[in-house]
Amino acid sequence: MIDIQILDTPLSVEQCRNYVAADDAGAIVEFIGTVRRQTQGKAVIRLEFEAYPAMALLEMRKIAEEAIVRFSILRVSMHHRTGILEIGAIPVVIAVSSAHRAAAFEACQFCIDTLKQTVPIWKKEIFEDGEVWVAAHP
Amino acid sequence: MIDIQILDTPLSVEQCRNYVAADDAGAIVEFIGTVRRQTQGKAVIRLEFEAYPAMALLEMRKIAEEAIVRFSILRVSMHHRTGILEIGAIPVVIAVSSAHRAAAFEACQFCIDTLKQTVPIWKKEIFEDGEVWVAAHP
Amino acid sequence: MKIRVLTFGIVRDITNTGNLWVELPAGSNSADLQTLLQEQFPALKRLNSLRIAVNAEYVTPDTLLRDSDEIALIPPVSGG
Amino acid sequence: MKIRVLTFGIVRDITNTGNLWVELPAGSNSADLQTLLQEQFPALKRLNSLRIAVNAEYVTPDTLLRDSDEIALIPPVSGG
Repeated sequence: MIDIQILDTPLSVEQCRNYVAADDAGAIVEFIGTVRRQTQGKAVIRLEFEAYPAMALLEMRKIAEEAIVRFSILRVSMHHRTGILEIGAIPVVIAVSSAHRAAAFEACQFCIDTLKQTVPIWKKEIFEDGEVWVAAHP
Repeated sequence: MIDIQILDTPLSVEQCRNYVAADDAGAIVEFIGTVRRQTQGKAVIRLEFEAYPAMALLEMRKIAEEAIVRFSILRVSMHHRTGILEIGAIPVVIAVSSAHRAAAFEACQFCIDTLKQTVPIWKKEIFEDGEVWVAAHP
Repeated sequence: MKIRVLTFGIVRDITNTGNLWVELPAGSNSADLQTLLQEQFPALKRLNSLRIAVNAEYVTPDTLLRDSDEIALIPPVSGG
Repeated sequence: MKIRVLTFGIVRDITNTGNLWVELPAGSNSADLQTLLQEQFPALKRLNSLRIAVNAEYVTPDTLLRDSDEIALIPPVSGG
């Protein structure tokens, strides 16, 4: 069972957890990304996330499907935020449930690692003296 | 920063997450144990958890301190439940925050793996036809 | 054929539009589109990567394009 | 000396009490206590493990016991 959402409103970690909770689950592992106040020693004012929604939803679903095939997990919920995010806000939540905990840890880490490689979402860091699209340039 | 609690009331995942949230954190990883409706193919009616509280608190704190030394993490919150738990209830929550996600995953898994080895808490599984202290016998 | 190309992130900044219209010979493939755009916008060559998606899927350079496709330029992603 | 031993889980079931009182010679160590209790309650020998904690810390078999210590028998743990 897979729940994929891209939202321009604050994410609910509880909603992701409630989705993956199941009577057969002994473990839930959640990854929650949060906006840091600095990156590489530089103060961040805010982040802006932009998505290509139709494709991002498809790519996120592929990741969740692969996680279910590769690991022995029950349910996956992946929510990603778009728009302006202040320090401490949550750009991404990934929740995974499984009978046993090792699979949930592996699958959750696989989902966030792969999301960062393949899902068409872009992050702009806004500093006091400028802004930069993350990872765009060498 | 370390938050260790043993409680005989329902655990709050939000409380653990709020404790570890920090402006320097880019990642929070949470492990949530949940009571499965079956174990080794046998239907579970409920679980009962008993702790040696003074020692369990000390052992949990040792684990959190070691996690902070070994991994590059910011804060740890570990809550464990005692008493009677029905299917779906949460015996344990571990939340870890860090600047980068790999450390949070490693540390969270270390905490739950070690908790299961060293912390004096005991789980009794209650079945329709009897009950058993988990792991007591070969 | 005239195709519409969706742009995002730094590619939208470079091209200064979210909808780029491009004239290509019929039978052009993904690599042809990329070459044309990199000539028109040399700043695209300086990106860490630039992938093309057709109908919301990453495609290989030899993928043929049709003017009915939804085509997008995907600069290095940085979600999460 | 007379020492009090806290019991938990299956050890409490085996000994039928949460507070076991044991008479030991002064100078006895953790191994002596374990031996005595396993004689008194043979079912303890069938456990996967049985550790002794003194003042809320696991101790080695040669740790000397005092009647002022808080002593506990720790059967295999199964938290989480």
